[in-house]
Amino acid sequence: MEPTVSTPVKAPLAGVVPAARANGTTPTLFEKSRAGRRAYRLPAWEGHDTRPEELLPAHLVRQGSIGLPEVGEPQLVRHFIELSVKNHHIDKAFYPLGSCTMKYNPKINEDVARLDAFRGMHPLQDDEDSQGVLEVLWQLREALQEVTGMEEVCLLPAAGAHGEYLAMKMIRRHFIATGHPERDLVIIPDSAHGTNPASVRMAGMRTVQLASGADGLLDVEKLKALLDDRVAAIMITNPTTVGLFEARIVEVNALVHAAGAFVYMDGANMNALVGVARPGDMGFDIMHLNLHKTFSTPHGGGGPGAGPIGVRGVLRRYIPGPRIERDAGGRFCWGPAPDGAVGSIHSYWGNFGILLRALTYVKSNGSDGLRRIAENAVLNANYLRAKLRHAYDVKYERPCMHEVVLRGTGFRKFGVKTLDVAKRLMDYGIHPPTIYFPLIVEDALMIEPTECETLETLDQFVDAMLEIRREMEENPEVILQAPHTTIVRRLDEGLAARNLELTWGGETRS
Amino acid sequence: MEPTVSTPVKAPLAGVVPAARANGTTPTLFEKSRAGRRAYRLPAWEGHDTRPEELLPAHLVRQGSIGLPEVGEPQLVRHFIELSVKNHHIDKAFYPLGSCTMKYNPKINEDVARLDAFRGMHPLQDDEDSQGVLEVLWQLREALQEVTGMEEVCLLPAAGAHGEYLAMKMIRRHFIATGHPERDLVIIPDSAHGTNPASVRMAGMRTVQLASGADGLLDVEKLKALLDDRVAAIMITNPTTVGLFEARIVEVNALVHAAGAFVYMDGANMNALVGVARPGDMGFDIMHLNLHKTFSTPHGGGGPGAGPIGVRGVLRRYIPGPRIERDAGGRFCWGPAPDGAVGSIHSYWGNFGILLRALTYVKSNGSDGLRRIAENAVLNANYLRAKLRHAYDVKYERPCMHEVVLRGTGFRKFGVKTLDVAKRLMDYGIHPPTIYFPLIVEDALMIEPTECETLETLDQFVDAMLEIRREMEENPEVILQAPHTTIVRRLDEGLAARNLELTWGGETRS
Amino acid sequence: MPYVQHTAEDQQEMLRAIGVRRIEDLFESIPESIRLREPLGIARGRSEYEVMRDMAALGARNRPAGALTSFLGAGVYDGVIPSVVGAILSRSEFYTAYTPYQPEVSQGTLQTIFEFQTMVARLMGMDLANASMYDGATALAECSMLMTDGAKDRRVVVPAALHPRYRAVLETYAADVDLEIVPVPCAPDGRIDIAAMTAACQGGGVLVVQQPNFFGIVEDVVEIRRALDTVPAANRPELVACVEPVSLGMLVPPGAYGAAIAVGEGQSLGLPPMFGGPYVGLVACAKAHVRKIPGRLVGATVDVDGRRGYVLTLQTREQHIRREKATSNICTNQALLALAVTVYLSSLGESGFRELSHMCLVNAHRLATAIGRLPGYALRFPAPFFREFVVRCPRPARAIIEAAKAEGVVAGLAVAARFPGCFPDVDERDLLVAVTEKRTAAELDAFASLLGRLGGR
Amino acid sequence: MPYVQHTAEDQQEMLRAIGVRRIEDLFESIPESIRLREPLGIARGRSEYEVMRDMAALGARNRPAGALTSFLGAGVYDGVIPSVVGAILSRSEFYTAYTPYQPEVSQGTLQTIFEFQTMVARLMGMDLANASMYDGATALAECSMLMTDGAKDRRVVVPAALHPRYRAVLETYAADVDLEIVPVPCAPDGRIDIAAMTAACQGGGVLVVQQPNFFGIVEDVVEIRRALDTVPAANRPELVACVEPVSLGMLVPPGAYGAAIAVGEGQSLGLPPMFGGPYVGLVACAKAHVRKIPGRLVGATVDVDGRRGYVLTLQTREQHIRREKATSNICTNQALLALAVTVYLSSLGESGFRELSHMCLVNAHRLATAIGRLPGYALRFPAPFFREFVVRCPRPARAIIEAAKAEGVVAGLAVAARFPGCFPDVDERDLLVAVTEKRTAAELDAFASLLGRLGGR
Ligand SMILES: Cc1ncc(COP(=O)(O)O)c(C=O)c1O
Ligand SMILES: Cc1ncc(COP(=O)(O)O)c(C=O)c1O
Repeated sequence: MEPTVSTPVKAPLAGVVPAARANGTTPTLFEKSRAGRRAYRLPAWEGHDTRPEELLPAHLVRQGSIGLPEVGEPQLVRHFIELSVKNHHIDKAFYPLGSCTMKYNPKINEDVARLDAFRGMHPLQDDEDSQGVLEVLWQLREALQEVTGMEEVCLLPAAGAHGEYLAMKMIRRHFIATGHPERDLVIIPDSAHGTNPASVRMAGMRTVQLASGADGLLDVEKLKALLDDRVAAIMITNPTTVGLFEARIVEVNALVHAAGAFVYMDGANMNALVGVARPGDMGFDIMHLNLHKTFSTPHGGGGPGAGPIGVRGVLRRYIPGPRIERDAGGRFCWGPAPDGAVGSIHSYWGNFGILLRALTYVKSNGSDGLRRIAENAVLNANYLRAKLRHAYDVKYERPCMHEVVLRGTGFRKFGVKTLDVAKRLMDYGIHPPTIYFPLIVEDALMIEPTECETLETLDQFVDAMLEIRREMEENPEVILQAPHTTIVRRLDEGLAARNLELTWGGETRS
Repeated sequence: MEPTVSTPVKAPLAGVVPAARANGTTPTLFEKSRAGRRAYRLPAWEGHDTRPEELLPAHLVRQGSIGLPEVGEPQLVRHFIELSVKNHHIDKAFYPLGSCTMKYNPKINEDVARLDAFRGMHPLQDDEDSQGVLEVLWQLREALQEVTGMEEVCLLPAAGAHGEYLAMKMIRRHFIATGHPERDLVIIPDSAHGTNPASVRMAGMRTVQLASGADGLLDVEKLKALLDDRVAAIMITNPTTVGLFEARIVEVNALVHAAGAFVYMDGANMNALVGVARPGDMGFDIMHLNLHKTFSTPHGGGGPGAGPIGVRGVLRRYIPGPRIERDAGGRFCWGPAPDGAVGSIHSYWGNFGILLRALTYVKSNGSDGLRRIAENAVLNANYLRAKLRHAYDVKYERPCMHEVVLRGTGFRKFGVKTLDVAKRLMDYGIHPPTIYFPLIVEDALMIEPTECETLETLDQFVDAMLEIRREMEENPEVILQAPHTTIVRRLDEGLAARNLELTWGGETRS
Repeated sequence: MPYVQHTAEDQQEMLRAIGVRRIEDLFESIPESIRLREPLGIARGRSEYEVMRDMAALGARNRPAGALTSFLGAGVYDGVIPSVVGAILSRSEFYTAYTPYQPEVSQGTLQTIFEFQTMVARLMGMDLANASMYDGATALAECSMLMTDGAKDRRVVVPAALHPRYRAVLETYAADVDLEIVPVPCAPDGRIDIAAMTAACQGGGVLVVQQPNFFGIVEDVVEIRRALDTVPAANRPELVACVEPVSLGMLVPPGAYGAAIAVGEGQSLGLPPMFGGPYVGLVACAKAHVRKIPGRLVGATVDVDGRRGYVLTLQTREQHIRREKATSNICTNQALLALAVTVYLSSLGESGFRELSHMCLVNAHRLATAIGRLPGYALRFPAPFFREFVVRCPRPARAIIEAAKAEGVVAGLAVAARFPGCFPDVDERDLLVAVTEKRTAAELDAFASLLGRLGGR
Repeated sequence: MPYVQHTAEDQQEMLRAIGVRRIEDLFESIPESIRLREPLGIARGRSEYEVMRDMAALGARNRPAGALTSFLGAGVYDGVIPSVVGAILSRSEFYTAYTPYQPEVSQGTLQTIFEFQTMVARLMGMDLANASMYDGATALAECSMLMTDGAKDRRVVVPAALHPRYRAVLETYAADVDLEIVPVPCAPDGRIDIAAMTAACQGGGVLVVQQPNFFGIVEDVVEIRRALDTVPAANRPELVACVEPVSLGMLVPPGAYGAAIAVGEGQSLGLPPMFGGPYVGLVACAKAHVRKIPGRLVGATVDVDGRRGYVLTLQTREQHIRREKATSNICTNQALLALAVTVYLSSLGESGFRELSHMCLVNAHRLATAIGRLPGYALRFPAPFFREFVVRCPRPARAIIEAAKAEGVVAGLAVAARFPGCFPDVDERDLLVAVTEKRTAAELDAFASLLGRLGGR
């Protein structure tokens, strides 16, 4: 009994949407603020009449208002809920943002992270009171060592970039300690993520770009040409950001080792390999994982994540302390790092709440579940590739790994840019794929479905892309002016950079 | 820097909203079901191969499929989240549904209700293991006795109507036990809520309607005429459902007592009186409260609530057991009810999780906070009354209590019905007030703002009502065809009753 | 106060617009004599932090069975609750909305109720189901009242092994109204005495059959139907089945044995025990009785543009329209718990729900067999059972329970001690044991050996 | 597996569309030699119920300070967390979205970041703030690196009483790059030795001032500014203030004493201690330095229809565009924790936040005074403090801590034991005590008398 939609053919009524709501924007809390309002009430205390100046030097006591908003609790809740429903998110619909692995965030992970037994732990408590949290770190380290095939994992980095940075510091420390400070050059493939070169520079080393081959992979000949005694390392993303496995990786790693340099793996794309192949077995010396990608910890609107690194061989001694040790009796404690190790890069022991969720995810999946992640992530990506390769320009002809990259060149002739396709997808209720990355694919559209989507969702995405392809020919204007159904349309990024209004300017109405 | 909205004057583009999303409806989970899919995984167990027929008589073992949907967890979450955002709710915007007291539901109450220390308690555990839950019930009972001025509160009823029913059973039991079974008539004011007469009939008694006076209050003369030796009780809602206090209540109660009958108070409108006046002091014998109204426990899409009753005097002995007692040592235990008490009306001890939230609310407000609730609920209602009484027809000229009732007669001349005004308010992002209740006000519009709304929200509601009033004259069609901005518009209730499609008819696609 | 957001200025502005000087003036219609002049005799309000500490301290005085290895059932089961249930129920969109009176802005709640009605109806093997009742006991009581409404002499035939709390509520609803409860004894094996039942069923009204019954025993509902059909149609009572929903994964549903109405308690479908509530009463029935059953109903329809949508329907049965002629006085029901059941059944799905039921059946029989081998122990009733059974212990059940508690085990229910005088065939040695999907094989074996140890002394 | 939703049929249909027989075939580009043939050496997957039991069992092996009466601070504070924070953070709309690259479908996240930037800037008394850093320590380290970027000899003048964990991270970021850390000793009263500081500040670069410092002492930032301004402009280092945000309710903000950049740790603004993270690094600066600071920035703008909206801006500073010339490599940051801070500060509001700061100040001084009167006890440093202070005990701090733990009290931090060799003026008798708004008057008095009792033995 599926009723057909019959849009009544009547002259559109004037004033249908009341002016007050036409705008659709939400005033900031500062504009809603009213002096004297307040949501949270503090516990009772004595001493309200003790003036700060009685306890602090008067010239160091803050004068004047801070400008924080003053709202009641009901108004505060409505404000943030009204804002929240403006977001696209994984629990709303398809979010194929390439290289970000926007997979389902299991709800049990959130239940575990709400346990007071973990939330209430202070990082500087005695070891004897911290046995539970120490074992969480110990168990996750063991599991990630097994997944990566690396000898020792360090859970300190708060994100992938933070892990890259630590790895480069360790490599830098090694060459300085072994008398080769001149080895300060890191080879970066042109398809690498921007954090790679940025991390190298922050670690005080130089970068040199390595052009990829026509097949989208490392150009071994060009690599050989770059390998000299100034090279400290090469950072390889495998599978690459064009979604292809570096088939000659073993050979490449051997070459780099022969040249006296280390091989670093950007593990952001491990969703394609988990349970199928291990970086340790490929000869990588050091790598990072992104737990908010491969291990489902929530992306949180931009973070927090976690970027633990896996290390093999000589670089292990540079892993920052303190390290967790287990004594004969099974008791856990912090132990010092060997002398000369790189110092800490985090105020305490990393993003523990995220590591906690990752361990829960590992236990839920187990060895069998982890393998199935990679199998279905790759299956889904290749299914989209097969369904779209006729209507869109797929740069590389071989099966892909966990993501497929389309080229915008295919539809330039209709005057349509990749950005326009991205905006039009919003009208189909789908979050656009990553666009204009990797740089080596012209006007790239990077689609990563992850393993969690149903066949129906993949087909709906294919239908939308094919429909947009038809619109390019029959009604390109509808794409060029997209999106039409969102609350704001094509915001002026140039104006934002010129005005630089980074805070609410007006006074808080007090 | 509030930008003006300039709607581009261009010919509307065709096909702007993709067909797939134009419909806006969400298929049921049964239509999304795919055989073989499943979200939840059960703990490991042995004996999968033991056929049910080995442990049960074969003819009693279920054959064939049940027809439950088969979906994965990510799809299930997206389904319910997609449905959830179709709802209006208190944390979204103003919800002035008269007589329902749609006040803010504090988040601390939800945190307390999530504690495993309460969730894990089985109702039949020994008293010694139940000291915490028993004390919760004890403390709430004490507090509600103080709020109502009644001698003893029974926390058993699962909602207001359930409390009305228990009270009527207790009154019925009293008259039978004292040899007056013929006293089986209950006087019901014509402004009373439908649950009142329905509860009386379920308790095996008869009802007679008492017409309200022109002032919207009890007509004392008409009451006297009805009071005879067949009358068991009168059910009085105070403040009445037209939002006015029964000024002659003490006199009325005395009259009823003199006639040998009991006075029951429907306490649904206690939000106007809490901390200001107490039913016990007005001479009421027995009453109910609605914790999901006055005490902020969440309405849950229609429930659960709780309708504890307060009892004074001779009726106390009919309160169902078991009752909580505290021994000299402060230990709590269940004790029996006196013989002849009315039996239990709930499988266990009432909606404990709701009672738990109500106690948390009482502690947060305290005596000072509870009084401020009534003060500001009445202030807000009178403010709306003052702002709307010129544009709309307010039936009663005196200040109101916690709700104000408008009459639809005022705008009949524009061909606009109360239902149309309600539908138009949706376009302003506001949940319509209660309509066509109480029955004694023609085409009623019952507005209850509660104490939790800001002045700005009240002003926005006034602006919307005044704007709609203007539209009645300038553009009535926009009201008659409202709502325009909702996902469905004016559903065919007649078709629903004729088709009676109460379950998804199709096969679950397996 | 955090929830009242007015500043003093706001209040002044509003008093000016109303035309009164003080808020107190707005209460003038309340006679002086009954206006409170002192604050209520309740402590003053406190901060979130202080209130949470109080409530957590109250919680700490409990020893929840949920935190122990629990075999305590008797109608409330310590079942698994998928994380998605709490994730969906904690959305403001669901828990802060009210009854969907205005369909255009309540399609979320209305469609979840429509899906709930579909799942309950299919579970029960019936045509349709309502939106929820307070709990299983009131669902049974109200439906029994309604099915006998208007009959000359209103009779409800009730088996002896009906859950005592359900019997108490039914007796309360029947008291002081002309509704007669006709008890039917158990046969020696703990099942309904079908001959006595048939004899009692000659006067119309309703026959209540609880499946499984309070002892966990599976009644022979096919035999009961057969016996009932021997009664002349004019006098034949309608069958009201009162079922434990998880058993419906294994047992023939009420629709298969001619029940006019099927009721049940939905607590075992994803709700925490929470010391007795809020739970959710399930009501399903054949199409013929749709206008008789209590509670709200949601139906599908289309809007002016032909779009599919859902609305409350057949409201003419309900109190806000039919007032004293309504089928029930129910207004606020257990909607949010019905949503929890809907999410729970969707999460388990067809295969998961059947596996859950199968798992409980197999594990319960594994435990029963192990206990049956212990010296001094025996199954009290030889009849088939689903996941609950009565054990005749060598010592009073209370003693066994006390001793087991010391080892973190809640052994079950001492039926005679907890419900004195309700069951003639049960004495102080009888322990009602329930097995849910939480109990691991190790816990089952450990419990059997614990009973063995406790039996000896 | 619950999170992979494909049935076998789905997979077959997809393999057919791709044109391969088995999923294994899709991995052909991976050389045989490195393809795993055995499952990973990790236990097989388990159900939610079993995993939750495992994790809860791990939790039960902790003895969280949060459940005790805790005076342990040292940069991580046991503060109150309004219930609204969890209510908002648990919405899928916020926690399952990612960086708002596509503004039309991310206005919720973008506007909350804009409001976060406004609140942090106003708190710090600065022009603007970024969207968040990993934590306070990396915020300090990265900003110190950036402010000295391109300078001939990069110098960071660092006071002795800087938090040792912050110092460790700063030293790590400075190691193996040409960044020199110039230590400045404390004066006897525990504050910066301003003369030594001025001497060390003659070579440009950056001067770090932590307010309050690790001992809880309030530095005389006005005096520091004055001393700094005596240095010739060409050599004068930029001032980087590293603040504890709650102190900003009482103390003059960094903007008032000429800080170029203000950094801090946002944990004390509504985040649980959670064994060290995730926390949120705060960065605010004067308009002049906007292009230097690391991290994301959100700016206001309008859309094609003139509607106000928000977008990521100045992305040219960031790694995904400037690659090796970016101001920082940060991509994923601590966005959800920034949202928690935004909800926390809105919930307390202007008056609530200042009262919180005032309350901690007063309670800390009440406790310090009481301890000061105890025989054998004394405040180690006579300087003014905010809500944390060092107590010179009559016995080793470790012993005091052990004994207090037995009575459910976490007495504080044994500085010398926990950070050996970091602080010359501190020895094993010194106990760092922090007072948060959770500590009631009764707990403060009980703690003082407990110390009195423990001091005696
Ligand atoms: C290929 C690749 N490498 C590195 C990163 C940086 O990881 P993070 O954002 O966790 O710092 C990303 C993140 O998007 C990425 O996609
Ligand atoms: C005046 C009045 N009385 C009684 C009731 C019945 O209360 P409940 O819905 O809790 O059964 C209501 C509910 O809306 C009401 O408004």
